[in-house]
Amino acid sequence: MVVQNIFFWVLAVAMVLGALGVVRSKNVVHAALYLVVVMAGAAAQYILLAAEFVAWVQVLIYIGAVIILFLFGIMLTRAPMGGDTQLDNDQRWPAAVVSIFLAGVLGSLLIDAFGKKEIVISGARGAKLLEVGKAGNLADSIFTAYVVPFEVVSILLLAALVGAVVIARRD
Amino acid sequence: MPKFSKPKLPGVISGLAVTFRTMTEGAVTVQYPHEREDPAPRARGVIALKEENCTACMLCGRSCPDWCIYIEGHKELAPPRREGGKPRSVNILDRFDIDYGLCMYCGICVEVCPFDALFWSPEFEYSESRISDLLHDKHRLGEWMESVPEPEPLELGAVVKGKK
Amino acid sequence: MTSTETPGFEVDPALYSNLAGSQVNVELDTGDMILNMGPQHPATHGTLRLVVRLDGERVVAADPVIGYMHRGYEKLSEFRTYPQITTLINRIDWLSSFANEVPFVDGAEQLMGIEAPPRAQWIRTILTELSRIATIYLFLGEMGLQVGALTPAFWGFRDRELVLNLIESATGGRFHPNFNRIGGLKDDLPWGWIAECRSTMDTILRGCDDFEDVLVGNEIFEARTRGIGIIPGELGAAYGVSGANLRASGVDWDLRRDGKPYLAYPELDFKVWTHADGDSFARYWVRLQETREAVRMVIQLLDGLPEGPIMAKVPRIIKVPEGEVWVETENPLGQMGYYIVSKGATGPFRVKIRSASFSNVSILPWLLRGAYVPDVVTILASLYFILGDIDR
Amino acid sequence: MHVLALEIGWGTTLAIKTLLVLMVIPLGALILGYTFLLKMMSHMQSRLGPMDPGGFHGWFQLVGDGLKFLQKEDIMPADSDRRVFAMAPAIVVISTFLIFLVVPTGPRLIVKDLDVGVFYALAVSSLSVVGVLMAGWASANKFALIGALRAAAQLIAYELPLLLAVVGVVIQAGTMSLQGIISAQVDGSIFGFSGLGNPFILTQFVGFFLFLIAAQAELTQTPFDMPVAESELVAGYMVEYSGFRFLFFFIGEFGTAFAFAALAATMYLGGWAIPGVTGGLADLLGPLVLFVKLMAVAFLMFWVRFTYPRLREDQLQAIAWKYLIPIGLLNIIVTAIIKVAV
Amino acid sequence: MILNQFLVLAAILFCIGVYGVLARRNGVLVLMSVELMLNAVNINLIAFSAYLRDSAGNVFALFVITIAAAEVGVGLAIVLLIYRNLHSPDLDNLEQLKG
Amino acid sequence: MGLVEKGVFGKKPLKPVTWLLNYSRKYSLWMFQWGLACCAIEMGAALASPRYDMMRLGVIPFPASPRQADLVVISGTVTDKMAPAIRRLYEQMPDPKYVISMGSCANCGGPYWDSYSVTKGVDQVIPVDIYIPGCPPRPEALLEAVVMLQERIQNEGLGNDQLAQRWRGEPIVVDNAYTAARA
Amino acid sequence: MTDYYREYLAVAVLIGAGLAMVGGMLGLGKLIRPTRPQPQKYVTYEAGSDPVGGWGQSNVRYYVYALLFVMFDVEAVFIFPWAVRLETLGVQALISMIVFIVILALGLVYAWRKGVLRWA
Ligand code: SF4
Ligand code: SF4
Ligand code: SF4
Repeated sequence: MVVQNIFFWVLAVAMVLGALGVVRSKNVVHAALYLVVVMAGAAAQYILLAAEFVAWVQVLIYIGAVIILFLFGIMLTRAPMGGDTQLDNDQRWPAAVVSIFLAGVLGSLLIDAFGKKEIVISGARGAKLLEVGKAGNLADSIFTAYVVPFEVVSILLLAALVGAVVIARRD
Repeated sequence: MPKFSKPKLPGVISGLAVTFRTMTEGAVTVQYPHEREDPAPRARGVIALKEENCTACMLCGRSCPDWCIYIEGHKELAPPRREGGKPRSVNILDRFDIDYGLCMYCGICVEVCPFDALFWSPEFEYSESRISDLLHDKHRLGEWMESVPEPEPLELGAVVKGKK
Repeated sequence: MTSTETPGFEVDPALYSNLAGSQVNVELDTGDMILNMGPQHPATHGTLRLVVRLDGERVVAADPVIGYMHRGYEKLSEFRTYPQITTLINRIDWLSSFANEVPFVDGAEQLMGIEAPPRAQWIRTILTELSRIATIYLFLGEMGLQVGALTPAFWGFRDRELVLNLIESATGGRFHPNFNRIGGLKDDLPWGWIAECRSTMDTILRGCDDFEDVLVGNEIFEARTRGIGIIPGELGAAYGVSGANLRASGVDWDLRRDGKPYLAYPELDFKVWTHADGDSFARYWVRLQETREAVRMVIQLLDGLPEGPIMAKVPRIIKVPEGEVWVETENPLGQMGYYIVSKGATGPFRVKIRSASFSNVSILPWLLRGAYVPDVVTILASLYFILGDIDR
Repeated sequence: MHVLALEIGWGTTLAIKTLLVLMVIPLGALILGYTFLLKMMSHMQSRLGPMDPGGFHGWFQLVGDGLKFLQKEDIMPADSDRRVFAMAPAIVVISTFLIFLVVPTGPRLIVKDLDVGVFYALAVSSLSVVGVLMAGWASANKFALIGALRAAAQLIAYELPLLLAVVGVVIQAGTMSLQGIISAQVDGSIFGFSGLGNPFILTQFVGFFLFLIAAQAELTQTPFDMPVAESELVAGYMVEYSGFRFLFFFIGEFGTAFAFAALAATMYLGGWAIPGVTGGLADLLGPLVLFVKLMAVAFLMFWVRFTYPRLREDQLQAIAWKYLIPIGLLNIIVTAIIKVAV
Repeated sequence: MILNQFLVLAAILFCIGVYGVLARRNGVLVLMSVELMLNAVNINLIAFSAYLRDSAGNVFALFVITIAAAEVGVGLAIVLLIYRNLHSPDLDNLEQLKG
Repeated sequence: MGLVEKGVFGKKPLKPVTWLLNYSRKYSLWMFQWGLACCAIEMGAALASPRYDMMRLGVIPFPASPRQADLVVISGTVTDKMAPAIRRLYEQMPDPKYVISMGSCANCGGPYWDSYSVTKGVDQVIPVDIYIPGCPPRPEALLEAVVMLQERIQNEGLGNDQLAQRWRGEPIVVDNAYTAARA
Repeated sequence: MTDYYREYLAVAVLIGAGLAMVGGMLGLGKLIRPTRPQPQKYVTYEAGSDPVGGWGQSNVRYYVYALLFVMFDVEAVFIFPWAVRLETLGVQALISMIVFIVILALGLVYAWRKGVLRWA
């Protein structure tokens, strides 16, 4: 499936550049916008992987909500127009070394772990794969296998909400 | 505590009703360039000059709050009315300009003129793209004369004076 | 005299401190932000400039910068003759021009000891009330516009046109009539004017009902205006606020009734509307009622219009004998007064103009403290000032 | 897909459909803007609205505006953030474009009938918030910033009622695909009577009104037009935009109005379907039917817009959180219970 | 498409995220970097889910997204708190809060 | 760089193109709402009063910000304190832009010709296309002025020079030929 | 499978088309429109007076709104699949979802009580 691969690589490059933008940008708001690029790219990747519903959830939650949250947060903490040099601390190089090293390790591990395993997207198995991503199936497995985590999530959200409200309001 | 004139269904509804009614009632627009309604006869649109009445006495010019009337005249000897009489001296009007760029349309000049040489015309269509053209000379002012309406009759109970 | 001296108001200085102070609480110390509203700003109808310090959406301090429309009336008046001033002062409060002429001419007449004939007085009263209607009617729509309802504004203009037609067909000027003469009027009413006036009055009344349906009755409008920009009666009076703005704060004070009698008002029976709340809604409501009241007055006046001349005997060249006089009237926007000093020349020696809006906006800094940006607009609109009336 | 009985490859079809969408959006914006914003408003104010442009009742007005904005200078304020400033309108417009992907105008007249249809539509429509914030921040203008923040806060606050309202429909139809929803309405029956199917407005009227109100807010129309409230923050987040970039916001706004009206018509009024018409005929009539229903919905929206004053920021939030969302949740639960019960 | 494309991409994103977390001092930016890492995780989950044809991966991706949202909420709230007290969103001068 | 100034490769564009472009600008005059004094109310009447309804002529009073405006009507007294703001707001409008000066005050000071605080005519600050006499001019007068302006826009030759000059915002020189002839 | 990919190819194409249109229009505009730099044309518009310094930023209130929104948005994410499959899943799913909703509603109630939804 060459077409999918083309798409993949385009997106992949875009995402990596976006990610670099996030960590290197001199301007907080720009960083947030680069993050949008990464998110959108990820969503597209999900679509390539037939995870239709999750992809749009990604768009709705991440781009539609989390980014907004970020932007609000930024504007609350004074987003200066133009550059702001105070964004990085003095441990850039160590950080860079660490992460590159990590990348190397992970990469090699993955390569020899999974070698050339294919994700089949054609024929009958492809059709089955298509089913996997459908909202319905997610519902099935959530409400059969994962009911407990589901409820736990709700509790967690509640906790987060309460906590955040308590922190954000000074009363 | 004030009370509203009529108790009513929730305002949000009645409001909608009113706007809808207005929509159905139709517009009251006068489509100006295509059709036009004439302003009231008394409207102070532009000043018209009846040149033959003007004796260049400068009264209007002097009482104009904006000093926007420019008058020049000279005396001439006119042949006497009766045979063998003395020749009279009459004032000839050389220049009578009103600067409508400056005029504040107060009407004082029209009132003070002792010889009924100035009249109000309700005309208003004389915009210009060069401000110098807003200075109307006596010919231009004379042209406005035909648009001067007759003074209207007065309302009941009014005491009709001599001068209009 | 200004309304501060009107009997019966002592000001409790505490009002300033705690009322204002209690309103401001800075939520998150994000530093203030300075916002320039005006000189060109749709909300300040005209060229008022408001420098607001905001915290979030909260006004910490507001500072009206006036003078963008200052034209130096008091100086100009010293170089003009009385008739010329009469036409100039039309343009102070340009919405109710006719009402501006009345007190001045009245003052000059008092100095000269002339009394305008009754018919003139009544016609003056009619035209004053008409200009009151024209002014307030505009407000009734404009206020809607400022809180976001487009449509009423257009209705405001629609019916106002009829009133302007009346004024024009009588005086010759839609805006600046210059109809008063010292000792009477320039001219009598044209034929058929009274009938037209009656029909117009009906239209106005219907329009008022429409406003009541669309705005006063509307829950959203109430939510936007109730409790917004409350002026306590005493404080308002202390600031010199007058007219409907003061009456909306429950102060029952109207020069047409309580002042030195002028024009035909003593013969009229009319109600002075007041409202207890003193908030924007009250101001709107009071003005709405005043419009209706004005219509009632006009009807009365039309019914009882006396016959007779409209001009008293006056010398051709008007020279006002030496003397000083203070005349004040209840204008659509509030108390308007002239202090005329004459040295016997054809023009006054000095004219001091007391215009309503100037005092009305002087309360803004106090009023706006702690308000939200959207409310700033509501408050500005509900105070209803005319720039020319502020800056002169 | 067959058009006039001749076979067209999917690629060509896609191209054609894309072009159609490209045309539909400005067109829709034009139609709504002209019919309601100019004409209907004027008449409600007992005026006439544009008459001269183009001769006949000013039909040319908005076209002219478009052409004019082409000729207007394009100003970027000196201390604006140029790239972001330039991108913002594009994002808004595109988020509008994407909605139309799933709006069906006939049994086969639809670009793509995604399985996650409604969800997708709402997801992409939520993108515009980012555009708005970008616009407001990049303008480096205080009016713009406040406007943008308000807009964002409002848009997100009212996105929830939108979602919740839709859930009711999804429960009833058992699918998120819009075609599925329509067929569910066509085949549906009210208490056994299936004469005209079951337009969900009958069973979901609560949802319908939630949707309308929320849509009104999403479109920043009165009474929810605080963000672009001219009379106080001069023009909200658009204040620094000139020329065509401004026009994009305009198109975005009215295009979205068009889209939401279409969604409402599809989900609650049965979309392109009219009882008894099927197959090719439906394909022919579909667009027309949808258009009529859509205009009806839009009329409601704009009628309210021209009548009401605008709410204040906090009141607007309060309405969303204290009334609409709880009601929406209740609506969901009730619908679900009924669905499971019967 | 082979599985590894996605896994390696995820790995790279993850490492960039790590770098961000280490190198950034502005709290908001640190949170963004964390988001990067979480996204990487999600890509992994989805990829495996596709590889094994099992919705579990998708479901967990959903859960992760949810948690991520919550985490950002609280995290930003904390940053705001810091900002409120120190008038700067930087995490380095947290020492000032000690003692 | 633009068709309107230079024409296509220095040549004038085709007639129909010119016509269409002019026609669209002619009927889409977004008017910058800016009231200064009494005249502003008459301007408001021309815009908002259903009796006149300027929108008929394609004058749209939407923009509250100069960035989207094509036309500004200086309606009323221009004080020396106001003049700089007027200049700035005019310059903040994107080209092509037009100015109508409404009322004696804006034309040349009007009733305040001898006032110490009033600018004697707005054309000392910004170039003016049409002067409307009156104090205040009737709303119809404003409509007439708009029609005049529209005719002018329709006849503008795109890509010709004196137009470019006008758009460069060079003030209109008042030629005294008329007054000279009289003296 | 290919159909599935084509659906999303359509999305991609649409985005591309959108961008193309935006770019095209602006390009066309660039051909036609004039550019006349004037001294103050690029000054930030602030109602005619000089822009005063100080960069504004929002109020924490907005942040809390956004927060609430995120939480409920997430909820919606779970509701939709549930809504699709409600029929087959039946009562058990219904109950667990109701519990879920109620728990989150508690959060809303809490925020309400804390007066987050009010100004000041
Ligand atoms: S109307 Fe008044 S200003 Fe005009 S010329 Fe006559 S006196 Fe002068
Ligand atoms: S117009 Fe009348 S007042 Fe003026 S100069 Fe002529 S005669 Fe005298
Ligand atoms: S020209 Fe007359 S009406 Fe117009 S602003 Fe000046 S004084 Fe007022």
